[in-house]
Formats: sequence, C-alpha cells, structure tokens
Amino acid sequence: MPWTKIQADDSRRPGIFSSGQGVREISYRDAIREALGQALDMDPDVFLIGEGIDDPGGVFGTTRGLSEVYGAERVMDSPIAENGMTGVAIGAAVTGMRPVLIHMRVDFLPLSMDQIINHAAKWSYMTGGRVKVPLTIRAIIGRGWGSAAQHSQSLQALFAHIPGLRVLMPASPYDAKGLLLGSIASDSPTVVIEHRWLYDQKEAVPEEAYIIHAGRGTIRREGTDVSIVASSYMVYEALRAASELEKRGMSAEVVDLRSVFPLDEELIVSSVRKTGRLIIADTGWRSCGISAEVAALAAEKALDSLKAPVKRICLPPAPTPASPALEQAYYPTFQQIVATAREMQ
Amino acid sequence: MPWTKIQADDSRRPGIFSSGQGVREISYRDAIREALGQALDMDPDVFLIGEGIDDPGGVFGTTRGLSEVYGAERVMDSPIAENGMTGVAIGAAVTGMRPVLIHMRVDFLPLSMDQIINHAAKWSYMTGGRVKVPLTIRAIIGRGWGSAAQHSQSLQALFAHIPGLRVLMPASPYDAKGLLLGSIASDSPTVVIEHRWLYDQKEAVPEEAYIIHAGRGTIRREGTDVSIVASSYMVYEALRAASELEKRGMSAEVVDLRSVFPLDEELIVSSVRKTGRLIIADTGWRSCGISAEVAALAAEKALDSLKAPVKRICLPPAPTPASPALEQAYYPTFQQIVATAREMQ
Amino acid sequence: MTGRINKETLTALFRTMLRIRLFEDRVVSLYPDQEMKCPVHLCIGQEAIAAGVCIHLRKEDYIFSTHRSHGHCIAKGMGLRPLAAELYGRSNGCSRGRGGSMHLADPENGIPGTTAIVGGCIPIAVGAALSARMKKNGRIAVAFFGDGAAEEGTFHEGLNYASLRKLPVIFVCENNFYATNSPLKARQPEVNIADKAAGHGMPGVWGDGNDVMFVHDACKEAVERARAGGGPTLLEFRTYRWKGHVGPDSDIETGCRPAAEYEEWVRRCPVEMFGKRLMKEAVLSQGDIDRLTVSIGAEIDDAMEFARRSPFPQQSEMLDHVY
Amino acid sequence: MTGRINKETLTALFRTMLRIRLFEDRVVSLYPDQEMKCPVHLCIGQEAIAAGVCIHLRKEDYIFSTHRSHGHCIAKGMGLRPLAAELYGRSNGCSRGRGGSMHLADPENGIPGTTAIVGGCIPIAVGAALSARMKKNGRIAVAFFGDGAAEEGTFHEGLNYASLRKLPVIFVCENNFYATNSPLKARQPEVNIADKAAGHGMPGVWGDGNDVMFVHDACKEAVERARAGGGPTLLEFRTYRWKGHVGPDSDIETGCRPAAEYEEWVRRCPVEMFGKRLMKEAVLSQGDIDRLTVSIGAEIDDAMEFARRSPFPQQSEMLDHVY
Ligand SMILES: Cc1ncc(C[n+]2csc(CCOP(=O)(O)OP(=O)(O)O)c2C)c(N)n1
Ligand SMILES: Cc1ncc(C[n+]2csc(CCOP(=O)(O)OP(=O)(O)O)c2C)c(N)n1
Ligand SMILES: [Mg+2]
Ligand SMILES: [Mg+2]
Repeated sequence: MPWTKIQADDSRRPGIFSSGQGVREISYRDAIREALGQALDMDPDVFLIGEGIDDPGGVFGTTRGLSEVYGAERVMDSPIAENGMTGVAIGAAVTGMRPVLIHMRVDFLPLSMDQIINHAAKWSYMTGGRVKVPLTIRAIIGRGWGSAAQHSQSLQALFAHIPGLRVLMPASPYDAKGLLLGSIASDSPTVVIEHRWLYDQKEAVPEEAYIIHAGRGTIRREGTDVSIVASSYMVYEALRAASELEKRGMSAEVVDLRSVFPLDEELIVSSVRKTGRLIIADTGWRSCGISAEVAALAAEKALDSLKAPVKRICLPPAPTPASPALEQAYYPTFQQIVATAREMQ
Repeated sequence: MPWTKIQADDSRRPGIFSSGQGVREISYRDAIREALGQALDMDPDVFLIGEGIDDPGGVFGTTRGLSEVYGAERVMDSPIAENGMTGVAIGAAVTGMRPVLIHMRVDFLPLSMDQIINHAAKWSYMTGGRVKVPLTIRAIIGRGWGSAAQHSQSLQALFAHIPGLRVLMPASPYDAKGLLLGSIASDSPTVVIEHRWLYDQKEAVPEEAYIIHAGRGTIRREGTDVSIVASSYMVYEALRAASELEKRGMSAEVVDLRSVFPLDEELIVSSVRKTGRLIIADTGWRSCGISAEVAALAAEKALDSLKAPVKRICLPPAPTPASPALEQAYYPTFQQIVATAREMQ
Repeated sequence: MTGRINKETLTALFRTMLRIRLFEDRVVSLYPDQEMKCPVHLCIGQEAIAAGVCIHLRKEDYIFSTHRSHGHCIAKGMGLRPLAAELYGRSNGCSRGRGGSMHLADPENGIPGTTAIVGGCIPIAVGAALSARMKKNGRIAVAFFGDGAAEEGTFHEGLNYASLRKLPVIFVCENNFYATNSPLKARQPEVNIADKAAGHGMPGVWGDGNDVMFVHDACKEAVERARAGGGPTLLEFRTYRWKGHVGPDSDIETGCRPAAEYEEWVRRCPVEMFGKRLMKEAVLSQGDIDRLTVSIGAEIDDAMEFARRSPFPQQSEMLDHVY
Repeated sequence: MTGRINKETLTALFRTMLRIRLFEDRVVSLYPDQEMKCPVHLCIGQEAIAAGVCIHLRKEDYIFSTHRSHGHCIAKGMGLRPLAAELYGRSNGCSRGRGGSMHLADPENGIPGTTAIVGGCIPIAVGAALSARMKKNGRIAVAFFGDGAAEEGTFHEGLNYASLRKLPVIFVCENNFYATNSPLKARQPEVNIADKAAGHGMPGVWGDGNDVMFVHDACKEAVERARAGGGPTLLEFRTYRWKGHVGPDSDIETGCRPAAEYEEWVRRCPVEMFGKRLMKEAVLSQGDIDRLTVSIGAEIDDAMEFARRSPFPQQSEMLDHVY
C-alpha cells in the first residue's frame, strides 16, 4: 500500500491563495489533475473512469492528457450508464482496485443513487467490515449560462445524510489536491464535489503528494463578531463579505468546512463559541441541507454562546431557472452575507 | 376535477386514536386502502401501479382486493424497474393522469432518484408551469426481523431537500387517509412515506373522503415544559415518553409534523416558544436529516426562547444491522426521549 | 421514387427541414452576441429525422425529447417566436424563460416537455402512451433520443414496459455516432441499436437518417402499427451532427472528430440531398426553394426580433411554477 | 450420458446439491423457533444451478448474488458454520452478524458479498471482472440473479459494458418465473431472457435449470470462453422455487401460484432426478446417497449447534465496520 507513506496534513492549515515564497502556484484544475496523475503513478490499482474523460476537453481540463500518459486501460471512457458504471466501479473496488469515477455534473449522480447509497455506502457494514469499498466519486457543480434545472444542482446534502459515505467539498487548490488524494487513499467510498467556478483559482500547492483527511475544516480568516461557515464556492463569497464587513467595523471569521460529512464539529463549535453569531453559506438548498446540519450543531452544542438567531444563506427553494434575469438573483452573493451579518449586530 | 369538491381538513386536528362516539375505527392499513379505493372511484384518471400490488398480500394489505374491484387496467402490477416505472408514471401524469406509484420499501427509491429529483420535481418549473406532475409515490419504511441495511431505510430527508417535491409522513390512520387523498388531489409530485409498524394502529376515521394539505402539522398532546417534535412511528414513542414524563412531573408537548416538506414552521416555532425546550425524534439519520431542519428552524426563529440546547433523537450513524442484538439497540425508544427530556430540565 | 407521396407532403417535409436548418443557422450567427445565455445543442445535419417522423403525427400526439430538441419541437409545431424567446430567456418563451434551450415545452402542440438527462425522456414517453391508452384518445407518443441514451437503463426499462403492454409509442434513436466527444465504439459493442429491440420483443428498424424518405417510410409503418394497437417500434436513424456537442462551433478543429468523417457527412447533407431530389423529380423548382428560403428567413427575423423585444421574467417571480 | 464426466465431478455436483437442499430443509424446520431473526429467501428446487455453475469456479474466482444466495455461497465454498451463525445473527457469522441471510460474504472464498437490491449485483460482478482483467490474475466473475433482475436497467448496463470490454464475467439468470408473487408474463414480453444477450453482442443460452448436467455443460462453455478472453455469456436457467418468495412456508395455499404448476415442478426435483440418474448409471448407490445424507446431516447439526452457541455482537460495536 503506497498510500500509508504519504504525508498527511492535519494542520487545519488556514491559507487560501497563500503564495509562499518561491512556491509554485497552480490552479484548482491543475491541482486536481496533478493529484490524479500522482495517484496513477503511485499505485497500479488506481484507475479513472467516466464519460468522456479521455476527450480533448478532459473534464474541464482536470483529466486532460492523462489518457495519453497512462493509457486507455487506466484512464477509461465509459458508456452513459451512471448506475451501472458505479456498480462496475464498486465491483472493482471490492476486489482490490481504487477506482476514481468522474462525473461532469452532480446532476447525474441521482441516476446512480442506488449503487452509491444502497451498495457503496453499506458494503463494508453489510459484510461485517470484511470487504471495503475504496471508491472515489468526483462530481462537479455547474453554474451559470442557463445551465438550468438539470445541470447546476448542488446535492451534497443527499450524500451527507448517508452513513458509510464521506463527502468533501474543496474550495482551494491546496485542498482540492489533498482531499482528492486523501479520498483515493481511503478504504471507504468518498464523494468529492467540486465547483465549476473554482477551476481557475490559483494557490501555492506543494509538488509532492500529500493527504488531507475527511472531517477537518479550516479557518480561512479569523474574526470575533460573527462566524461565517461556508464551503466550496461560498467560501469566496464569505471571504469577500468578511473584507466588506471589516470596512464597516465588523470582524468576521470564515470557516471553510472542506468536509461536509463528517463535519469538523470541534472547529465549528469553537468558532461559534468565540463569535456568538453564526451565518452558514451553502451552495445548495436549505431544507435538510448542510446549512441545517451546521445550524443544528450550533443549537445543540453552542446554544449558550449564541447572541443572535442563526442565519442560513442558501439557494431559494426552486429549481435553477434558465433565464439570466432569474439566474442572477437565484445565487446568493457576498452582499447578502454582508447584509445578514449587519442585521445580526 | 372531482378533487375540488372534497372537504379539506385544515384544522390541525389533534386527536390520535380518537374514538369518537359511534364513529367507526379502522386501521392505518385500511385507511390507506379506503383512500385508494375512493380516489379510484372518484376520478377515472387515478390509477395505481407498483411491483406486486395486485398479489394476495396487497402491499401489506393496503391494496388488497383493489385489482379485483377496479381491474388490472387501473391497479397494475409492474416490472422491477424503479427508475423506468417512475418515468412511466411521470409520463402518464404530464398527460393528464393521476398515478399512484407504490413501493414496498423506501430503500427502492434510490433507484428512481433520477426520475424523482431530475424530472418529477422539476418538470413544472422547467416548463414554466405549463405542465404539472400530479404524481403520488407511496413507499414504506421497514423495520425489524433483520430487515438489515437495504430494507429498512428512512430516507425522507433526501426528498425533503428537493424543491418541487412534497414529503408527507402520516402517523395516524386519520392522517394516512387525508394526506394520501390530499396528495392524489394535488397537482404536484408528492412522496408519502408510511411506516410498516403503523399498519395495525386504529383510530376513528370518517367514511367520506377528506383531504389534509401538505404543510400542516398537528399537536398530539399539549404541554408546557418541552416540545417533542416527531413524525411517523416516532410520534408514538414521543407520546409514550410524554406519559412517562408526566408521571415525573414534566409536561411534554408532542408535535406531529405530518408534512416533513414543507414543514409547518408556525406550529413548530410556537410550540418551542411556549415550552422553551426542543427534542426532535426522527425515524431517520441525523446528518442533514429532518431533525437538522427542525433544529435549524428553532435556532433561526425561536432562539431567544430556548432554555436548553436542542436535542435530536435519530438512528446511529450506521447502516441497519441484521443481528437482533444490534437491531434492538439501533432504534431509539421513548426511554431515550424521556432520559433526554429529564437532562434538559 | 418520391412519386407515391403527394406533393404537399413532400413540400411539407422539405419545408420543415429547411425551417430547422435556417433557424439553427441563425442561432449560430446570433450566438456570439451573447444574448442567448444558455447552452445550445444544435441538430444541424440531423433535420431529416425530426421532419420525417413528425409529419405522421397529429397535433395532439406527444413527443418527448432531449437536450438536442429544437428540430423536434419545430417539426411538431412549436412556433418560432416562443422558441426564440425561450433561447433568449424571456418570459414569453415556450417555457416562460425557466427552461432555456434544454427544456422546451408546448403542451398545446403535443410537447409536454424535454429533458437534458440522457435517456430520461424514454420512459416518460412510454407513460404518455399508457395515458393515451387509458384515456382511449387515440394518441401516440414518440421519444426522440441519441445513441448515448441506448446505454442507459431507462432505455431498456422503457422498451420492456412498452412492449409488455403493447403501448402506442415509437422510440426514435438518432444515432449520430457520438455522445459528447465519445465515439459509439467506445461505448457499445458492435450491435445495431435497432437490434436491441428484439430482446424486448418489438420490431427494430435501422437505416439512413439523412434520407428523409427512408425516415418517412420507416416511421409511417411504426405509426400505423402504434395506432392499430400493434405496439411499439424502435427506429434507429443514422446521422451526424455538424456542430460540436454544444454551442455554435464545429469541433473538428479541436480534434474531437476526424475531418474526413465530417466532410463525408456534410456531402450527404439531408436538406440539400432532398432539395435536389425534389427538383430533379420536378416537385419543386429552384425558384420555389428560393422563395421558401426567403419566407422562412423573414419568419426567423420576426421570431428573433420578437424574442429580443420581449420582457425578462421578474425576480419576484422566482418561486412561481415550482409546484 | 453422464459418462463423459468423471465420477468425482458427478459426486461433487450431487453432494453440493444435496448439501444445499438439506441445509435449507433444516432452516425450514428450525425457523419456527424464531431464533433466526431475519428474512430467509430459500432456493429449494433451484439447487442444480448453484452446483452446476460453481463446480467450474476456482476458489479465487468471484461470485455475486442476491437475496436468494444460500445455495450459491454453499456451492462456492462458504462453510456451513459461518453461514448458520450469520442466519442466527452471531458475531462469528460470515458477515459478523451485520448482514443476515440477505448479505452473505466470504472474500477468502471468492464471495465479496451479496445484495438484496434486485439487479444490484450485476454491474458489480462486471467490475470484479474488470479488476481481474486489470490485475491479470486470471480470475472470472459470476453474477447470479433472478428473472426479475432482467427488468432492471442495471442488467442491461452491466451487459453492455461487459460485452464492450469483453470481460471475463458470466451472467447466470435463475428464471423461476416469479418475482415475489408477480408472474413473469406480467412483467416481460414473451422473449427468452437469454435472447436479450444478442442486443448486447454476446452469446445467450437457455435451458433446463433443474437438469444439473445441462447447467454444467452450458456453464463450462461460458467459463472456457471467459478464461480464454472471449468475453461474457448470458445463461438463463429455467427453474422453480418450492417455497414462497420469503420464509419457510409454501405459498401455494395462499393462492400465490397454481398448485398444478407447483406439483409439476416438484415432480422434476433437481436433486432427486440427478440422484436417480447417478444410481441408474451406477455412479452412486443408494447406500452412497444414504451415507452422504447422514454425513451432511451431521455437518448441519454441527453448524446449527455452533451458531446457537456463538455470541451476539456487542451493542458497543454498533459503529464498527461502517467505514
Ligand atoms: C444522465 C446523463 N449523463 C450524462 C449527461 C451529459 N451529457 C449530455 S449530452 C450527452 C451525450 C448524449 O449523447 P447522445 O444520447 O448520443 O445524444 P447527442 O448529443 O449525440 O444528440 C451527455 C453524456 C447527461 N446530460 N445526462
Ligand atoms: C430494486 C428492488 N426492487 C424491489 C425489490 C423487492 N424484491 C425483493 S426480491 C424481489 C423479486 C425478485 O425476483 P427475481 O429477480 O426473479 O428473484 P427471485 O426472488 O425469484 O429469486 C423483489 C421485487 C428489491 N429487493 N429491490
Ligand atoms: Mg449521439
Ligand atoms: Mg424469480
């Protein structure tokens, strides 16, 4: 097992866009591609499979060139059959492989819910731990340009409800690489949800392989008046809101969940205890969403420190509209976070 | 449209097992069968479809005899093809029928998540409201006798996350009938989740057809010291806990959600405001579950009245074990509710 | 060859193909303005199928389609104004601006909706056929889908049920040999898609989807069978899309498909081939075609103009139509 | 007739069938004690298939199965002790008491697991075959499933991919004509399940699943093809379950199935037919069979006793094995 030899970063490292001295900066896209290449290099049991992952676009660039380097036997195109191909990946995983199954959109995961929820998530338990499922599923949240109802869903909560799964949502290039490698190294099924709008983000990323374990969030920015707990693309809106709030004399702490299941309860609770105010900014819907879980956590474990009602910033309860006029209003921005924080003062 | 002529009960009627004078009592099972029969009687566009619904067992008795009365053209057996058959039901619904699609277990719904989430839930929105999906999906939570990981899931939260769906969980026979008829009468897709352990419950149920709309909970028992918000089978555990607590001098209010999406926010919030303590008892898992949403609601809208941290009583974060030794401990009971309430005092 | 079919029908077929082509050509030319803010999956090169199938359908018959549905909707009777307005995201678009190019609907013209989930529309069309059977209204349903959809479980689940119940539904597979940039041979063993019908106990027919007469004839038989209670048919029409999977550009330069393959298919342009044939058989003259081109062009001018002048949905209406 | 197969093989086949039968008979007799607290889906009447298929498999080859998997697991080499202990929910059951009858596993004997979701195991078996191909370990994979599973999309998705990649996997459909109480004709058009293979470009064979020699021969060819790189095969074996869908009782009295149909199949008992044939052809004597019956009976006594004496999992271990 080459995976035990890789350094794990359990530091809850704060930096985002941290540009170390002389450290190379790469994009979120390239960080993912680098992680995939390194996993393929390190372990012959790793393979990638997904619809069109070997085509010139290479899943928005994240698999570009890999099929040329590693060959079609390790970077495999796939029929359009999400449930079946998830089953195929599970079958490979339970017999010793470490597949990475790649979807262009989160919206295609509902087709494979049976294999993910009923099979991948439960196989270890159902076999009394005798058979593990080291499966990584990557899927991308779409947004904008009329992607509309079936090409822009942010369904992390559906997976975060299911014991046996882990659900990761990297916001930064550093985390994209580390969480993806951590997921491939793990013996359990993990859903890694990326965001299309993050692919061009750049950050200093070490060249060597490293692992970030599930279950650890990070503080992106320290503050004292309000905790903004966010994940994925909403971390950026949260950071922007924090800058804005600073100008208006309010000090916001930004917590990046990174792992939405399991949550880093300790980190969230201690931040809320410190600031006494909680805003949760999620890329998805509200009802039974990640934002509900974080809010519930605060109500359970930090109630006495809450100085104001908890606030959630989520999508409106509607499918995504196609029209640009509606799409624009559909997505919450830093401005809503700012306004919300100011109301809480 | 025969459906507009039926009386709606918007009273948030409290009774459970209410045995009115001279009013006939029937079981939850028979209340469902009666609702289905009345729907078939009233409206030629209604039909039932599902695997084995016409067999002698009749879905634990809830469809027994209906195929004989209404014929195989209106009470249809089905191939084992959940996603496809959900699509078939949607196709019938968008062209003017009111199908009721029946599953023996909630666990089979993940196979049809694509048609439920990507199609049924979004069709009205995607067509600008021009085409509606009057579809009812019934599914049953299994429990006990080693049903194990794939035959006992309680997945309401997955549906309660999706705008465009409604999710109902009747606990009493009266509600089973009214909510099911309300769902069939509605122009929107509704998932009705029943519980296998409720089928023998009896209650006074009017013979005539009546409707309970989604979005309305009910107070099952009034109290002043703690609100126990429950649904489905957990309502009974909550009521038993309330009796027990009364003996120990604590007055518990039991709120039956009935509709888990949308929630009856007003009812929940006013109960929490009154009692200042909130326990949520759900049949499902915790993370991003119904219990999270209710807790979040309290943290958002009733924070200042909360005298103690919110508590959630859910399944442990594991798939269902088969062994009776584990199964027994897996399911929370009234005793846990009692102990939790006493800790909150 | 075309003589057994009357002139009106032949002209209608040609006119539909030309309308689709010219409409999509216009989308290509206007798209760079960045005012149609939604992904467009063009069917240029595949027009014969939409035309040859829909000519047999009545207004009240149902079609269901995919992300690549402009042609089907035009052929089934959707007006160019509501179609254009939908592409422009306007409130009087066929889906009131909520759907965009991938989710077109027009129930009054037998288009209950389209879905961009591959394979999604297949069982839904079967359900519409079930509905027609139960309502005894004599309607039939058509599902349009691509070769990629034949890999999805819903394809087989839909066919199995349609055949079991002998429902009045026609499965029209537009085999353009690609799903996004994946070639068919990377996704399916070498079996005609039409031959998958036998496993479900229904007839399957395949042939040249660029020959509108072939499409017309194959579909005619299928429609007659469906209306007569003879059950479903699977039709596989081989064709080719000229543009990339999505958007107005060709993907040949970017190496997605071999140039020679592309050129071979462009030589076999369905619109041009049929136009020439009609001229050769003196059904239409060059003048007729020119006049048709001009009048359709004017109709498209009007539709695009209408769309651009139309209002956007209001943000206050965000939650309308969810239920 | 059986002469071309050596005596050890014939005896092994018979012994496996008898072991399955006697084990399940014992489940039937013990079940009313209510100590096996899990649903049991018995395969009494279907034993020839498990035996005739698994005889060709090596210990390291993979099988995947369904809710009705006792027979497959026994034939593949699972011990009766861990099997019995699992039915009794004990911590030394094959799945440590977490799975119960529907989720048996024994990776050391090539049983990575079974699933009670109809059709679920089919693509998983394909993935195991892909893994064997990638690891070049010469293994093959078998998916056992029922006629009902052939209606699920996963069946077709699995077959398509296996055929595309020519993977070493064998699809074994045990067609017992029912899915719970739904008869096959209420679920599928009249097409042999084996004939669905053609649509996926692979050979399909069907025949008498109660004739272990037929099963043996058909599977032998499929295994040879798979090992030789010739790709997958779909085998449809027709058979019948004697008990109800679930539990130890017959469902004939409750009107689930016609009595005459049931009796006809009981007359064609696979174990008895094969035993008689072996005696007729002097491969085994009545004495041999009696001795076998006694020794298997003792093995089952031991297994059940072992199970009942075994400890239950601890409640403190509830969260073990989740990840
Ligand atoms: C279930 C699902 N998986 C993947 C996609 C992404 N996707 C969009 S179109 C497409 C290709 C479809 O190919 P085909 O069915 O042949 O239709 P064509 O685009 O060639 O007309 C894919 C894979 C999707 N929309 N839905
Ligand atoms: C996806 C799914 N749908 C429905 C069920 C309920 N169910 C359990 S067994 C069964 C019948 C299966 O029939 P078949 O595949 O023929 O196997 P058999 O029981 O006859 O061996 C059904 C419908 C299930 N377990 N999984
Ligand atoms: Mg295609
Ligand atoms: Mg069967």
